Amino acid sequence: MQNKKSDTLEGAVSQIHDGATILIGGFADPGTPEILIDGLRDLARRDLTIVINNPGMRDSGVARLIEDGCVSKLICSFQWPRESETFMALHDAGQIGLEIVPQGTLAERMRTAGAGLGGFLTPTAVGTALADGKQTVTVDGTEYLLETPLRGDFALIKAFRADPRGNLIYRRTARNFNPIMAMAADFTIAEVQEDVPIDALDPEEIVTPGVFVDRYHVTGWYEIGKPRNAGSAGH
Amino acid sequence: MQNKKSDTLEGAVSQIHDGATILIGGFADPGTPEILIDGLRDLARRDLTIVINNPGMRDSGVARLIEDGCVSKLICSFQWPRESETFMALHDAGQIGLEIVPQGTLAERMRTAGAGLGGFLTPTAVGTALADGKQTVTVDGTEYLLETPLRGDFALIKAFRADPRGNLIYRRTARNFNPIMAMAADFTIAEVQEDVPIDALDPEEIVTPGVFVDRYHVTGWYEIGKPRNAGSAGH
Amino acid sequence: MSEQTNLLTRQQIAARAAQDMEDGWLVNLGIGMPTMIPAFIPSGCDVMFHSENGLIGMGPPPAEGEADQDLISAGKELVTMVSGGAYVHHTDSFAIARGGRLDCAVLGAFQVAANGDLCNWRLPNQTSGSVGGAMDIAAGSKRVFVMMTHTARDGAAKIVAERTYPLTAMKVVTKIFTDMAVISVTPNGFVLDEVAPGLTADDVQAVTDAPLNMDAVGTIDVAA
Amino acid sequence: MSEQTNLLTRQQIAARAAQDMEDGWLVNLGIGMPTMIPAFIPSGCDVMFHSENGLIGMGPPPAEGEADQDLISAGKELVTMVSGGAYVHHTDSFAIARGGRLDCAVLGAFQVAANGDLCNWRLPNQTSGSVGGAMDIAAGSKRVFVMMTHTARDGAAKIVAERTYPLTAMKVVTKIFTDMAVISVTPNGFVLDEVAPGLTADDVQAVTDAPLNMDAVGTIDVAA
Repeated sequence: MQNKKSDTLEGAVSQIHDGATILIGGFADPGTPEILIDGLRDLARRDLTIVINNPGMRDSGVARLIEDGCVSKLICSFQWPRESETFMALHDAGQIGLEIVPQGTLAERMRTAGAGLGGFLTPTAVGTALADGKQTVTVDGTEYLLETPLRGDFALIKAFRADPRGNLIYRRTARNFNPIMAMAADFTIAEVQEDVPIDALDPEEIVTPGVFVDRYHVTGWYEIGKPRNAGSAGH
Repeated sequence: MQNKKSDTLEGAVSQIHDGATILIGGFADPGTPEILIDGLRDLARRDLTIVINNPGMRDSGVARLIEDGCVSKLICSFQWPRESETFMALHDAGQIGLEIVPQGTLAERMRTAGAGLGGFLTPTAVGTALADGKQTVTVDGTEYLLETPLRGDFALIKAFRADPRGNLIYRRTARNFNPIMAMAADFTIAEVQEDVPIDALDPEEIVTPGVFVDRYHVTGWYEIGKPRNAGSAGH
Repeated sequence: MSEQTNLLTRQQIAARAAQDMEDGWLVNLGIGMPTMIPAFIPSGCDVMFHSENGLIGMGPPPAEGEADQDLISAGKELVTMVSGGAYVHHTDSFAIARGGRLDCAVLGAFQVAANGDLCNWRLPNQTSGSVGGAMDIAAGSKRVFVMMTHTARDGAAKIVAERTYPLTAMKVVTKIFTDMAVISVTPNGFVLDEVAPGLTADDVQAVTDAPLNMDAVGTIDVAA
Repeated sequence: MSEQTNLLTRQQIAARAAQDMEDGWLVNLGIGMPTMIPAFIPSGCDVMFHSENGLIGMGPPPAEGEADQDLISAGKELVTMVSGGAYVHHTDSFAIARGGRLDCAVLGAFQVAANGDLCNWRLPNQTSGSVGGAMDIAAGSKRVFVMMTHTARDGAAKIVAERTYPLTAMKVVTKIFTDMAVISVTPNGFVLDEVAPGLTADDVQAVTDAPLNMDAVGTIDVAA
């Protein structure tokens, strides 16, 4: 059996390259793979496109990634958190791109990529500023926007437990975008609180089958928003 | 709390009306709600549109529904089982309509309805006879078919366990179309092997949240393909 | 206009909106004032709350020492789950919202127009706003209730004949609960259903930039 | 053409196709001959089998008395699940198939054309056929292998320059395993990789209705 477990944080993320599009899981803090983001920061890649619902949470490494100048474009639904002065300054200076996507559309665009579909029609955002430049299609008298797939070169996700095949389960509202992003990337890297032996996960309970997971790194439990000293991130 | 449990089979299905579109779960035998189909047969409704992946399994009540003359149209992916002489005779006589849909497209069309979307673009069936009359859309140089939502007035599904809120879990490959059809119907009726008290299902394990289930009927375990004597079906 | 003291408190608005929640409903609550509604749902009225981040059956904040950092609301506050709840991922959560399974969404607003247009995601003078799940939820919910102060801080009307703010969703708002009134949005425009105790229909009309039908105006029950 | 006895048995075709399954692959097997492949995967080569009806990690038929009526293959036969498998619902199962997560699908065919067109769902003289999941799987899999007899029962060629049968999926077949040969489908048409022991390249060309590139023809290893 392939070994999807990476003992080091560096080994988990090292394939990420300059210019990559990276899907990062989480809704606010729960489910955000902060340790993997630490590892990504250590790589100091440039020109990254980051897809994340809430990019600017005060304590999140994504804010630090932006400060480090690693990010050339953000795709998100909540882009304007009060704390995100760095992002705002870069954006106002034209140094970082921004694509605002309604949250349900954001999730569905990634699922569409994962499901091998070419697009979908949604009633969300019809007639709004976020419909500008988008094709509309009328079906049975209702107007819809045609939305296109959103695929990642990589996904960084967070889960509760993994087995050696990379089958994953999540905890509570930390599930959120993670199973969808796992489907939607060419290479999916999970940080997990614990790993368990093969057959320890009930196949009926598995939320993300291992076919969607390329690598995982075990982090143990950590308190969200507290300083960490994990793996090579060392801060 | 609303009581979604129906103690009688008749009570579970009685709202189904002539002319209804009914999604019926199952892939081959597992997950096919044979007891509910028995109940539907007893209603002797007419002009039904039945959406089911494998409609003609020898031992299934759907074959009997067709023989009874209840069905005016079938939507399915496997319509041509060897045993289905009645269907073939009716079809050849122009007395029953048939829409063949690739299996993945069939599932996705129902999910699209359940998700409130207006359609999706799929590479499946491009250039084939099943693309006839369908709009094609080219995205990033790839040609796709535009497929539309498929919604049911009712869904008849089968699950393993239900709690009082109608939260459902399934067994093995009996899961198949059932969670999708539950999402895609105006009124979803589940037959379940067992019901359990509230909180007996782990919220992390629930596959179909009760918001998608309007009524359930407890059948106990039964052997697929064996004569049943369940509820009012009495055969 | 009557005395400022005749305006309802935030609690009173929430209590009034709670009266319109029906047994068996699944309801999504926007950030801010709407999150005060659950405390006013009478026991015996079974309303389940949906949170866009994949939580069906959102319960009250956790008791001291029982918080779980992985269990939060869409407003990013620590919450609990009620009996019979379930967790789903984000696309299933929005399938619920967009697919018409929400009996009601209660949202805040900057502007509501007479045709039901909802504006709540961006101010006109901002270059950008945080849209979150508002557009999906507003577009997909069976009913959209708005809960807000009747006027903006500068006194400008928020209930208007035609919107001037950036749109969130077209023709979706069905009812408005403010600190002055309860107003229904109908095919014929706004209908003033109830006014706060101590206020008159004319008081409400005076700070509303669209005609209100005043044929049958009651008084908001604040005793509940 | 050589003696009929030089044709490979179904088992031998399956054994040869199994040699092309790579460690770590996720593979979907069509109904019929392809389902014989798992028995020939060497231990130590970790191949997971996907069944369209929501089963990831399909295992062999159950031992006597251990069958579960809720655990079947796409071919409707009782099966088992291997360690580390998972169940998914139908849209997730087809998301896997359509979304490019299948490293390979092994399907039967009526016709394969030199451009990779696959015809396997309906005969030309039928008014209808059972399409099942064939179109989705063929369109979405990273590689499509065809496993079939080299010719139809009436001797007609199934490997052809251009298809005449109803299409299942355009330009998808990458390799063909028959009772006579192993043939790759390339941008320049068919390449004859291997012939069955006792057959010549010309034997194979004689019953193939499209030119075969014969620059480097080996012999199928049937000892494995």
